[in-house]
Amino acid sequence: TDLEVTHWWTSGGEAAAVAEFAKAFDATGNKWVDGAIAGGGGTARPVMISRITGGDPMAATQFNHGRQAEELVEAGLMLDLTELAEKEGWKDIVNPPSLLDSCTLDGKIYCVPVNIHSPQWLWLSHAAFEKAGVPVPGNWDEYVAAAPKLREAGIQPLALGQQPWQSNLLFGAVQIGVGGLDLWKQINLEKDVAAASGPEMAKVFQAMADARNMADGSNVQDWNQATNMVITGTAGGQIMGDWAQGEFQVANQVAGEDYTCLPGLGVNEYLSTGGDAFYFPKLKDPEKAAAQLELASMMISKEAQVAFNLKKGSLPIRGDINLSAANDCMKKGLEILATGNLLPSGDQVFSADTQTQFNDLMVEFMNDKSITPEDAQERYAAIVEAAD
Amino acid sequence: MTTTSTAAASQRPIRLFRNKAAKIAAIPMILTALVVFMGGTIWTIVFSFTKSRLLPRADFIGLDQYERLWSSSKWMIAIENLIIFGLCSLVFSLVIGFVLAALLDQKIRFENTFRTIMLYPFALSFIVTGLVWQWILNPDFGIQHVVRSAGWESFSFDPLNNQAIVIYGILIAGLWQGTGLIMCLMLAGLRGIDEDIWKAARVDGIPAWKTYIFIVIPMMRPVFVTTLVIIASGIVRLYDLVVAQTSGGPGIASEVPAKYVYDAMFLSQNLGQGFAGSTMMLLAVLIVLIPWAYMEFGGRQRD
Amino acid sequence: MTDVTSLNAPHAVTTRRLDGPSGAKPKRAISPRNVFIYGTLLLVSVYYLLPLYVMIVTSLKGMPEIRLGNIFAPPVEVTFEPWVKAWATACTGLNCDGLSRGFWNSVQITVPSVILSIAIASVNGYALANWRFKGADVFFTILIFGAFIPYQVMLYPIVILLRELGIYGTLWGLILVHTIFGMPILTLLFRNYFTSVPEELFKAARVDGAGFWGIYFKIMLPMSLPIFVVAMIIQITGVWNDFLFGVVYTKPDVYPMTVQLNNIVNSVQGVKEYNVNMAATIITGLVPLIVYFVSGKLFVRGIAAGAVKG
Amino acid sequence: MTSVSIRDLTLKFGSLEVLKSLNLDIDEGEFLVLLGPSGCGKSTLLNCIAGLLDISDGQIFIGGNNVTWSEPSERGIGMVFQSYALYPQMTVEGNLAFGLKNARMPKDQIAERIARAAEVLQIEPLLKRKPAQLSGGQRQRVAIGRALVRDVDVFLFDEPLSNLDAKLRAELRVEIKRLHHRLKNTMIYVTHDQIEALTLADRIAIMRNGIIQQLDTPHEIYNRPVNLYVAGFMGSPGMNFIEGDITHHSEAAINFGSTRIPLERYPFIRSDRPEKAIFGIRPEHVSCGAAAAGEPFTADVEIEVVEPMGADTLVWAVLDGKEFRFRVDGQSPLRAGETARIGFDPAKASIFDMATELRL
Amino acid sequence: MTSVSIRDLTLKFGSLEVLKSLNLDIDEGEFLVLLGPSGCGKSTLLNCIAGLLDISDGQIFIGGNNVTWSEPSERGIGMVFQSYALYPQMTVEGNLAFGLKNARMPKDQIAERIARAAEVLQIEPLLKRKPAQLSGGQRQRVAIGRALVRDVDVFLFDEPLSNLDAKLRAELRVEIKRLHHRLKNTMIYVTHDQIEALTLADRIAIMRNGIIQQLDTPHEIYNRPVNLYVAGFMGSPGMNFIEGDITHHSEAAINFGSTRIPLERYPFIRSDRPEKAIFGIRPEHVSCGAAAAGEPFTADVEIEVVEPMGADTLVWAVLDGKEFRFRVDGQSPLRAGETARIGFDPAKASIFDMATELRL
Ligand SMILES: Nc1ncnc2c1ncn2[C@@H]1O[C@H](COP(=O)(O)OP(=O)(O)OP(=O)(O)O)[C@@H](O)[C@H]1O
Ligand SMILES: Nc1ncnc2c1ncn2[C@@H]1O[C@H](COP(=O)(O)OP(=O)(O)OP(=O)(O)O)[C@@H](O)[C@H]1O
Ligand SMILES: [Mg+2]
Ligand SMILES: [Mg+2]
Repeated sequence: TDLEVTHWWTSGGEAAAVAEFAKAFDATGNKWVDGAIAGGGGTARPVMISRITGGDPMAATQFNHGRQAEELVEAGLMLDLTELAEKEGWKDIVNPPSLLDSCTLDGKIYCVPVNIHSPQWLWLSHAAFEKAGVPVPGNWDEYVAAAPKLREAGIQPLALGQQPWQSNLLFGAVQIGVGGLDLWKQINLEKDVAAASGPEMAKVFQAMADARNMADGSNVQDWNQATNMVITGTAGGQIMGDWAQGEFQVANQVAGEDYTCLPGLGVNEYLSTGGDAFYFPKLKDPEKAAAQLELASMMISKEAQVAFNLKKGSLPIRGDINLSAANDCMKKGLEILATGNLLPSGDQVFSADTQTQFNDLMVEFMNDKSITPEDAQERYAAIVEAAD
Repeated sequence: MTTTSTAAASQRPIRLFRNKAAKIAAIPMILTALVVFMGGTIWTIVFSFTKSRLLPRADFIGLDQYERLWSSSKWMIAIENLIIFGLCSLVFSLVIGFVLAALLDQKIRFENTFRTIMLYPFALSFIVTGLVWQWILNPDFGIQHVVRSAGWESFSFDPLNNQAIVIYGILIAGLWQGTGLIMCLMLAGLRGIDEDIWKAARVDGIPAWKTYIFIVIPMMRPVFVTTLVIIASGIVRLYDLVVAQTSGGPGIASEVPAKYVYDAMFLSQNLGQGFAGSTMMLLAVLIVLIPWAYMEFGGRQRD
Repeated sequence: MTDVTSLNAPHAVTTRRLDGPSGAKPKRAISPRNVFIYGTLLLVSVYYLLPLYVMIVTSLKGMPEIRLGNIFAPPVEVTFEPWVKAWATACTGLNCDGLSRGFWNSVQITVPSVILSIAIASVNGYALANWRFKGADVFFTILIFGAFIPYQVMLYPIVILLRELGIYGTLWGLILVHTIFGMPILTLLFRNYFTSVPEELFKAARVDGAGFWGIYFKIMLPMSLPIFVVAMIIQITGVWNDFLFGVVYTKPDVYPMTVQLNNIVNSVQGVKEYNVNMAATIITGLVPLIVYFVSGKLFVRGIAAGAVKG
Repeated sequence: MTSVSIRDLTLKFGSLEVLKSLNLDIDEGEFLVLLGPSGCGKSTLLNCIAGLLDISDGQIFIGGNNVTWSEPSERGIGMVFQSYALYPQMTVEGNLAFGLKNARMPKDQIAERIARAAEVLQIEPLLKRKPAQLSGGQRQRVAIGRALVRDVDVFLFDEPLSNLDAKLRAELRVEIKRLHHRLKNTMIYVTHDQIEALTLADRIAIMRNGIIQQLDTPHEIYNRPVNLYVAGFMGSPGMNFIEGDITHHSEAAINFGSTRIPLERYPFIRSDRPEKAIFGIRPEHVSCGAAAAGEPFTADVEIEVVEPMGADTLVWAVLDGKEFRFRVDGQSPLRAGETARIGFDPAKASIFDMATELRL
Repeated sequence: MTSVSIRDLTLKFGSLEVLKSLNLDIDEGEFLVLLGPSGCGKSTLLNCIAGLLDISDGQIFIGGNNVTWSEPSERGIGMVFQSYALYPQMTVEGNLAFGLKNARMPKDQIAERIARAAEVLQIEPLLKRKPAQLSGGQRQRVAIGRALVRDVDVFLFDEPLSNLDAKLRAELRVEIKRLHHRLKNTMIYVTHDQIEALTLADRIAIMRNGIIQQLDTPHEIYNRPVNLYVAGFMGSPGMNFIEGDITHHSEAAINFGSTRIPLERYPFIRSDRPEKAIFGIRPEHVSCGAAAAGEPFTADVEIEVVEPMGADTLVWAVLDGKEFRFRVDGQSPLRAGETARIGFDPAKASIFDMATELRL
């Protein structure tokens, strides 16, 4: 049976990863009809939502799991996977379990998590630091200290793409790295406005101001263009999620040799575990519905998880697989995963609406030097207060 | 008279059924106008008072969405940008379009060639336009780079990466695409002006520029009105160009209302907020449109 | 009284050539006026042609050359590889057949959309101009209002509408959407054009017993070539270049070319392959461009006939 | 028998009442001309008869049938428009055939009708041409032909000659007249050219502001206008009007300045005599020089302007302080600044009540 | 003294030679009318004089100065256009003042000029109105006023009356004539209406295909046309033309059918006698009925159509197989189908060589 799958994975590493899924699914005798839409979630999501509400849905679609698809589920437009999940015992194999929780509404499971993404990584280029004549930093503070040297050497200290979510991702990493776990929990989980406007948070915003200075002059749009600057050594570093790994891999670079990755900015080694999940809109054709279940089952299968995540550079959602092929960075991630230093992702704790507000605030802050850290903090606190 | 007394007066037909075919033929238009445009608009307005998130839900919360809209700095920037872009593109489109049309109207050689050159960008999509100009204005490859590598090191022209002037960078591309059509409209208008007016002005010894400003332009009012409608509708809809060129950046410096609405609806998954934004935009459109409709239909019946 | 013969024989006075200027006023090719006019036009032409030039030049260069050189420099080594890649092998997700698979989809979408929207809009314009019934102006005003509504705003209501009509996701749904959104401006054009057709012609046809459709097909249509060309150009451009509706209201197997273009342009594999992007851009824009170049003259004529009257 | 009857026809455009409760009966075979200044409602009336405008009130009968609400094509009318309104993309033949095809007439019959009309109008060689390839006069004939083939009872003409130059106009005028003699259809003809009206009409209806002022033969209208308006409207150069007082001492007379025009020869149609009246006399009814001597009234005038018009000369003069025009022969030796003796017969004059402007 | 002189003027549009080596001298204060059919180059000539077209060859003098290359505004001319070409968004006053303001004339002087022109043209009450609020005749006057205020030597009129209706045309014609009497400027007036030409002109230049056919007084042109073209062009209804053979047996005569018109009274201007000639006689030079008896030539004609035109009646008849028109009094009792006796004096006729079409 032909199943149409929409997603916005179109960069090199992403596409290679998707190809693994497709291969595996085609091997089951079905056919993966690829519906890639480039331009990120902003371009793709309206298509997905329109098609689902328009009554002509695709068979499976990517969402960041979390609250993005909540209402579609509530509206009864999504296929209930509970039966399959129980049969295959997803509860036992999915690690961390919060991933499956995000797919659960009223005790029913509606999505298949396929990977774990953690955004709090700092990627550093060995070549760049060599050129500037400073050792590769081991944490955020060293990095900030090295920035002027990088600039002198004509190297962009920090690469940052223009898209709003990248600025917010940077903020998230700085928040956990500089602010620490407690502060993070108070704000993100308890929505504590006092904490958001407190002195601890002020430090975070000071660090953001540092980052702003370091990112000054970075003109690229897309995240992987920024990553490419790190790969080619024209930028010292980038704060980006673990998916950047895929780009290094495509460029044949070796972790520890050509580049260094520092989870949690090398300060507080916590990772939040968001990720991508697939949802399966309800289809009328029973044959297709059966195939949808096959697809879901395939995605969570061991082989597919290994193949997919190796290509994508993300972590698998199963604790029970052995990623011996994983590289240095991935192993770091797996270690943290094993120690349980985990946080829920932004998509899980805040609604898309609030997330967008954060995006806007951060991108504005990162691009407009006239906004003081204090102003930004005040506005940040206001968004936290209004968050639902 | 024989006729009056004998012939049975034929019945006056029911009004609704006069010109039946015309009315039937107009049904698609009527449906579109009523169902799509009116219906869609009303639906939008109604749901702008709700708390709709991903899906429209009749969960009324009064004016909350509007309060948030107007307290959002992104919206304010979007409005500001729209005003700047709108005014500039209105003025420049009209001025450039008119000047070009006036130049082409001088009985010049190669008129066709020049006209085609100016008009062809109109055939391209905003995506393409945005892309090309993003590329040309890119400080690392484009004009700035070229000038600098030619020796002028301090030269700086990077509108797309400079918050303060990013909207003008978009304007450059917008004008590139749109002025050709305006030029065509103006040219058609100029050609419609009575030759004798020009002759009269020459006999009166009035220089050409004065003739244009004091006589010809005032005579071209209908053309300007049509042109204004076309330009204005383009301005309100400005979206693709921004997305293709800057995605609203740097920061949020080049946000525009249509993008705000789109983002609110599909990125933030906050339909209510998006609808509130749309409603404000529609309101602005009405303010532009009502005077036009009045001029079009109010003043005279048919000429 | 003048001597009659004087008209045929040269007059005594007229043979005498008086002093002063005589004959055609001397015109220098390089007068300040001409320098100004042609200078300005050439300058402006550079502005208009620059992007096209950059597109073409870039699309013929290899990536290394692009990275090093200047975007305005002509290619040192002309390569058509970017074109081939853009057309045939550029990847989107898993599909690596470039723009080619979108091309026929675009044709399939454009042709019926253009035909249907022009058919409906021309009938509307005709009904509005010649058969003014009560309330027609009201509907027309609403229609014009529709010209201002940003497409994004209507995305949702249209989804609902198409769903209720049961044509969501079909080619017909998309065609309908294009028809709806093309209607305001096209109707305006047609209405203005038909208004400028002498009313007597219409009356004569009525006396001759032609009805609504008879007049439309036999009288109005045959004399509306210029405005049809304008409408066609506008609509072909609009539909062909559309991305949003194409992607939202259809399925991957009928995605238009612009979707592939967007995918090629927005799928960054490491560095942006500007040459491929530019080639893809040109290829995508080729159809409307050709339409323009071929029928540009009629376009201006049609604009003059249809758009200018207020 | 009446061919066209109009009863209490009222037509409004919005709040503007263009035709006001208008009544008109036209006999079969009659040539009726509607004459009036621009904007008086002539075309509107014609369009109402043709069914091209929906009337606001009243009834229209054609050939005895009430056609008030019939379609234009069902009324048995043919119409010729000022701009001819030929279908530009069809050949002449196509133009002629269009109405017949619409009526689903068999092909051979259509061909026959076209052949007959073409013969009558002498446009056989033109049948394959398009309108753009025809001269003004030829177009005009085709336009008539289009009405002709349809074999209608009533022909409606809306200023069919006003787009032509003077020479052609004169020729076609005669042709239309000949056509009427031959066909004997009822014809309603709108014009604002009085020469056309006078030469063509069996009867003329003079309109003003949607009201018919006088409906009569050309001769009556020209010589015995019912009111001041009609008198002034007809005739070019226009009638001389002189305001004066009517006196009845021994005999009726009209006086102005020191001049007294005796009216005993004037055929009064009313018995009341208002004090103030307007005396009108046409320039061509005035004699000059030797011929003036024999007239019942003579006077001296000063000549202001002499307008030679080829066949005739129009003289603008002053009669006792009032402007006074008269027509003399084209070879006349009169010069501006001279004094001339003129005379006329008051029997040929028209006198109007100054208050009501009606003929006395 | 000549006011406007044109020497060997040639004008080409591309390869089309519209004016061919044209010479023309116009005296100061003269009223010259350019008359000719549409497209003969009248407007072109006027535009050349005004400097609105760049000539291809030749010279133009105005008031003794060579203005061949001067700007229109420097030539001392004022021009009135067919469409008036008033500036629609300015008031009448603005229209009049615009050219003066542009020449930086002091305000009070402008006001004075406007006041004077307004008085002459009687448009004082209209000064504050916009052109759209004026009637055709009023617009016309304003257009003249625009030329008037500039105090020019030469007025150029390009069919200034052809957009007006017949009545207004007749009135304004007289006004223009009066204006000329008062101002005594040189005026060059283009028209294709011969009545206008005859009434207004001191001299008429009849043009055809860019060549002046005859330049003479209205009287001469009307009565002694130099060629067939001029003869046919002037006069409405047009001259009757009859082809015939000239014989010289005892006395000169022209023969056609069984009719013989004696020509001994005809003032030949040439001595050669071609065999074939065209005999032309104007309809108004033909007498009918009793009056015919006294004429040197008489004949019987069959009447075909009678066109009453108010003051006169035009009769279309057949004379020995040829169409023959003549004019009778408006009250004439002639009916179609009757036979009438007509007569005329061949001295009033014009005879042309059939080959060269020149007057004999
Ligand atoms: N469609 C219309 N809407 C409103 N008023 C109209 C319309 N058509 C005509 N009129 C008005 O009706 C009046 C009569 O018009 P009509 O065309 O009948 O005049 P007419 O006598 O034919 O004039 P003309 O000699 O200029 O053709 C005019 O005042 C005109 O302005
Ligand atoms: N701009 C032009 N280009 C080419 N040919 C022209 C141009 N203007 C006029 N002509 C031609 O020159 C000839 C004379 O034109 P002109 O306007 O002088 O005629 P006219 O005597 O004024 O006619 P009308 O009485 O119709 O105004 C015509 O054959 C016309 O087609
Ligand atoms: Mg009319
Ligand atoms: Mg002319």
